[in-house]
Amino acid sequence: MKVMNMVQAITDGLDLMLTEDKNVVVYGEDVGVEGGVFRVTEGLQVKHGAGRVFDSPLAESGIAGTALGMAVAGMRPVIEMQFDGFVFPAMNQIISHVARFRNRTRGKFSVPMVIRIPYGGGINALEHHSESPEAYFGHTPGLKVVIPSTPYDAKGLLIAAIEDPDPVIYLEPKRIYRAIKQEVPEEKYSIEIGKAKVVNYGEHITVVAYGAMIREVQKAIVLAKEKGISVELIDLRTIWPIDRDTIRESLRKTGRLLVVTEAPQSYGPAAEIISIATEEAFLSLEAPPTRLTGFDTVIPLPLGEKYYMLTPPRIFHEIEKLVRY
Amino acid sequence: MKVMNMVQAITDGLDLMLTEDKNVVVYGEDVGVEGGVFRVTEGLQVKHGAGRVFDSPLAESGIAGTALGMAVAGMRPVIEMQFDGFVFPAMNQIISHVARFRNRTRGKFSVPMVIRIPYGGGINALEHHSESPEAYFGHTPGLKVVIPSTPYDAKGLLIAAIEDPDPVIYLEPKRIYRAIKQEVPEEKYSIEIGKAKVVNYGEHITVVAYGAMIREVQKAIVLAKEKGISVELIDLRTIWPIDRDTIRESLRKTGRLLVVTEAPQSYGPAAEIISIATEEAFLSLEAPPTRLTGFDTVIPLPLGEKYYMLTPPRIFHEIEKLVRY
Amino acid sequence: MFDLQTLDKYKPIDDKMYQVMDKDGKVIIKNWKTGLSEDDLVQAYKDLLFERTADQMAISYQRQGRMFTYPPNLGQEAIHIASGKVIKAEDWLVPAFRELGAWLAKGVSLWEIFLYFKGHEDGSKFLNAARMLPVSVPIASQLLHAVGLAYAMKYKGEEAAVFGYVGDGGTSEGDFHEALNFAAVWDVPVVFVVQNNQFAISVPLKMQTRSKNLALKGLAYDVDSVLVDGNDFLAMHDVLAFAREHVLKKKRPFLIEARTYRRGAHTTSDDPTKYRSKEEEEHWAELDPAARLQSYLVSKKLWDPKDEEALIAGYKKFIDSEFDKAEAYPDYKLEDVFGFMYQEMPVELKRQMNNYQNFMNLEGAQK
Amino acid sequence: MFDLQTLDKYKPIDDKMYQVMDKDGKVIIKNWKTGLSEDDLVQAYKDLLFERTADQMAISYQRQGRMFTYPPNLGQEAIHIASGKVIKAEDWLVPAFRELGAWLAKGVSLWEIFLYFKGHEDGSKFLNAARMLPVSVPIASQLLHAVGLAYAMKYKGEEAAVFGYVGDGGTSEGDFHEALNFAAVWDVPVVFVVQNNQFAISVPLKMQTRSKNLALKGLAYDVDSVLVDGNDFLAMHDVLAFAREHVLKKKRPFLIEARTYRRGAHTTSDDPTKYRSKEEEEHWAELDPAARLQSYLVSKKLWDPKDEEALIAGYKKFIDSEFDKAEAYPDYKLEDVFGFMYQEMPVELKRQMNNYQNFMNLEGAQK
Ligand SMILES: Cc1ncc(C[n+]2csc(CCOP(=O)(O)OP(=O)(O)O)c2C)c(N)n1
Ligand SMILES: Cc1ncc(C[n+]2csc(CCOP(=O)(O)OP(=O)(O)O)c2C)c(N)n1
Ligand SMILES: [Mg+2]
Ligand SMILES: [Mg+2]
Repeated sequence: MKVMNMVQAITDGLDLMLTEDKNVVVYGEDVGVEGGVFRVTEGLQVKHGAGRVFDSPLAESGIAGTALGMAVAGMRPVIEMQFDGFVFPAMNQIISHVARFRNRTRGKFSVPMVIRIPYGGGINALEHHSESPEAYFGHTPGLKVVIPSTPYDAKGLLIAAIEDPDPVIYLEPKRIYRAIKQEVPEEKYSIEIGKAKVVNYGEHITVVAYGAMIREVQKAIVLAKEKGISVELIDLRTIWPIDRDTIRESLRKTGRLLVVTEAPQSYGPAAEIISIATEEAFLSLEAPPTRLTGFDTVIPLPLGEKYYMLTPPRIFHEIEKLVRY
Repeated sequence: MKVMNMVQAITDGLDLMLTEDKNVVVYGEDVGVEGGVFRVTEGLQVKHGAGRVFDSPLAESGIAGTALGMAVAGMRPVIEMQFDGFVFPAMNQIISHVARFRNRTRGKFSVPMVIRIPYGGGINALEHHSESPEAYFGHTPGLKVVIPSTPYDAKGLLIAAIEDPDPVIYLEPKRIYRAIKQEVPEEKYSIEIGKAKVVNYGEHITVVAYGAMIREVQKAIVLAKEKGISVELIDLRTIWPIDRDTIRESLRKTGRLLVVTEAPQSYGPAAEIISIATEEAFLSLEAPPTRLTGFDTVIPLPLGEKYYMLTPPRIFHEIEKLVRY
Repeated sequence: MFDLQTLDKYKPIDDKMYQVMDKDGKVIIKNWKTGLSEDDLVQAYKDLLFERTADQMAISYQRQGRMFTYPPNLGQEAIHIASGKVIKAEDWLVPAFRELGAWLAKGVSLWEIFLYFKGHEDGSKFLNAARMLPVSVPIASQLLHAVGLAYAMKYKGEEAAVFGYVGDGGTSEGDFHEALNFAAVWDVPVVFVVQNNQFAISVPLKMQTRSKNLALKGLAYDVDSVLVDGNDFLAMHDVLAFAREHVLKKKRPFLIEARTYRRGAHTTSDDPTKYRSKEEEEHWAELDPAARLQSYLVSKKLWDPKDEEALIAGYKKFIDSEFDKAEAYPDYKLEDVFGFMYQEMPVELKRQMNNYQNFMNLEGAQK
Repeated sequence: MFDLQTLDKYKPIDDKMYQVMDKDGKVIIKNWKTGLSEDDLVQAYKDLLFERTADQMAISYQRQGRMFTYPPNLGQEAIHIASGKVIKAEDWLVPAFRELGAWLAKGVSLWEIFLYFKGHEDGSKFLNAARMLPVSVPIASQLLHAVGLAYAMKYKGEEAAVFGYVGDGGTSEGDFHEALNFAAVWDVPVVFVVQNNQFAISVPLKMQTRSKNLALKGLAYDVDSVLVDGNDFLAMHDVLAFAREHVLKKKRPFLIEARTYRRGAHTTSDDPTKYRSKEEEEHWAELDPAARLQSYLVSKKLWDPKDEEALIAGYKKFIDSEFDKAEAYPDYKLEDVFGFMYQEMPVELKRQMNNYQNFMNLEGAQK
């Protein structure tokens, strides 16, 4: 075991997989000599060579499209989109090809590739550096989408993603890249894709969240506890496919649901989770399943971000409202 | 009044706006001499000149990005994406710029442009020619998204879209391009963006749909009637922003909701509508709000499409289940 | 034969086009020698006739309503047949959608192609063509896959080239640019073949680019390039064979503009009379690749046109039997919709499939 | 002066770079004449000093934690100042994000730029620069906007050019390609300026493209292009002035590669020592555009370096006062989040805003 933050845990996972499997390559903008703008790939080029960890030209469609070619030939590319807002030039490759190549060829060619994307707000960044695009991927058949909320999960999910025979979008909540330190095993382990985790057991209400929001909900849980409210917190970890069982079991117990996600509200991740709740546990629901999400606006530049970001008091406010419903 | 199908109604709307407003231009792949692969722009180049109705090079990002520039300079470009599956190369321009330019510049520059996209399945087409990408746009703050289901609405919504000061995604349900004929006024009229329409009044259940699904639901309503079930059908017409009032009023009366959309299920349009239902009318709901949608799969090639497409019997089946709940 | 000196002589910037024979099949290069045996040449012509016959029949199956939209190949076959002769088993073929003869040479069965255009994904399995990607509909996007494959070949130390196809219209897409650039920067063995058939559906080349020719686009990436007469089988074969050697030796990409003409419609849903003239069509009919190769073979006494009728009649029988195979293909099953999205079907897909199955069972019971 | 003959002499394919002065500010072209008056030249130098001072101060505000990420301009100012001298009020300026001096010349107030980099959208309103687009972060995407603007200028019959900026890294994006191609096919008056500062963050040019130079990428679109020393103010001005005339007269695009060097960090969060050598930095320091213009002016007796200190001191005062203005800017309000997404706020946004307002009122009440 070694104490790591999330960046270190991801680096460690990449290093481990590069060491273990010659088919793994890591590339993207500035991931080579520079080690990535967040230093996630730091040291990997020196250790594994410039044929395996390297810079690409500045073109995201190119990065995603070439990775598909490599994956089809049996390699396991792990590519980086430098920031959330820069994955959009790659959408055609991701939606039209990466997600579909296996189906199009009836399984003749599979696409074992991982697209790493640092994402989310709260870091006082320039425009396009604070987006939460996960719903676009969740809505795209053929992808799996995972989002860790701790260093431990980050490494375990990354290894699972790289070993997965199908393409995985791996979203990294950059706001908590260095915020949480945790004991992380140095050896190999993986976390099953598609399984949520109950992070906090409780009786009165279920909160479903993932990524950087987990920490914010945990802070809200402290506020709730003071008022005698006991909250069950589910960390989805995989947002497609969603672990319906864990949500259903929890709702049968609590009867109340709050979904907390940073992405814009309309057609967003929270709507999907609420629909699952009504499908799985309608008769258990004692209050309207509720979403607390980003606005249907562009995430504001740093001076306005405070309005957009979901804070523990806002989360608590919704929890209380629902429990008192 | 003149009897028109949807293609003719759209052509008519384009013609009218080209005539009325010199700032309107129409372009895209094959829209000039060819008149579009669906003949929607047929005759317009001859009538309005090749400076106003023209072909572009084969590049969707280019089409969308240049239109933004024109719109910023005060023009009103109406561009065509040849098929649903070919809008994806333009996603970066649409998400990062078209949707945001007004906000980025605090209203100094607005982007009055319309992106026309024939969409949806059921036409025995090649891959990428049968997609329902509307959720991607509904989830993108800064856009309005409209979808007509009749020739009359098609012309009225098109004119509203072209006159709107903000960017509008105008999705054309190509499956019913020529399926419905209707009296359409030859003069100018417009349909308010953001307002749904109750297409059928009923008591037992509310069905929410749009586009080509309206006609399928109408067929299911006939089946339901035979069984004594009275269905209220709401045609959203605008899928962002959604007309919450109309949905709420209907649910207060019926207490039951079925949402029918062709797009893949997860993170899809139906989830948004269900979330709105639980937000607006939770206490009225007497059965779980239910979605009948496309699968979380690629829409199959023609021989497999029958499984994917939502047929009147399937819609009726869900209606009956819900009413008997 | 095409070699480095020839490459130097046909600089795209000078807008020179490599041609071996004139429109009557007469060789116009002094001391020119082919790299093909006489048998190869005859076989190439037969293959061309086969492609042309299969293509015509595909169009008629479509007209009979037994197949959906289909993109005809008429006029562009020399490119395909030459590709087929050059591309080795270990090489990768990355198609756009209009290279029928090349696919067949790679090992694709005609019934698979028919099955695909009848609307079944199983037609993309290409059971006997391991290293061939499926048809790629989103224009130019496949070129990036070609570059990734080429990276993999180099990475694994395999002596295999990648051939990526695209149309003239496809050169306008951003992905064309990114593919050329990545290939050049990464030094990988990929041959880009632009079939410049003068149109992208209805849009003529002059509205697609102002560049004098498409080969010179290679300059922007420092990629060796050449413009070649795509209706001249001998020239096409020379250039493709050279390109394969070149990319493998240099571990560098190569760009070929094959100038040709789509003599038929864009697809079976298209009507070219709307956007082009009879004169133009006639001009290109005179440059037809089949006629030119035939004339060449006849002049070399390698071929007797009298044999063609019987040959084609035999082809037709075979093609019909392949079509029968496609028509007799097992029905599309519900599991075919869900079963290939992922290696292991996720619970969520099982749930959706079961829901539908339950509905079908119920319906069945009701009937 | 740069004219058609000069254009012909500096063919990108020959990898020739247009330069007017050597590294010591000595004019190296025989019989060369500038298009600028002596006053203009002196003013240009002052503008350059102003940009450089503002840039340095921006970095230090950022270090003090009073501004967020900022992209320094050091070393690239000749391009910006020359642009500022050439771009007319009726022209459009389409920035990437590293052209500070050009923005200022266009009428942007320094306090707006500070406000923007402090994190407020109001800093993009550019109250006194009607025809300037905001900073564009997604690399190369803005070039398509430039082409659309140029189409609009031509469509409306306005005698106005569009200037679109991009970096060397930006030439790799598909949008670069599409923009050049659309501009060429549509015959519109846009000048593309590639600031080739040798790096895209840490990625050196040789990993971005294999093309000998970036100007020759224009050939792929039949766009007239030239490579120019971007650290040579006189050369830059010549070329930009020519380009403006050229695109307006010909209604055709023009491509300029301005070869320069980013002497500072990519942004204030970057550490260039990780990826480049001291020698390289020193080499380029000797080619610094400010020093060269100064030497030229001194040699012409138009400038006395002794005056600089006082001048810069004055600039600093002004810049501080502009920064104060930005700091004193009214607080960001909730309505600022919602109020500009659409011309009229849709009900759905009002609902979301009201919900939040209710929460804030409640919170306020509780405190
Ligand atoms: C991204 C994308 N946009 C549009 C289309 C529709 N489309 C299909 S073929 C075609 C023209 C292709 O022209 P070209 O590349 O010259 O190939 P050709 O058909 O002439 O062989 C178009 C526009 C598509 N398939 N993909
Ligand atoms: C589409 C996109 N991808 C990635 C980034 C992140 N990024 C910001 S600046 C930059 C490098 C730009 O290099 P260049 O075009 O040479 O401009 P320079 O910074 O040197 O002025 C990158 C990769 C971005 N802003 N947009
Ligand atoms: Mg073509
Ligand atoms: Mg640069």
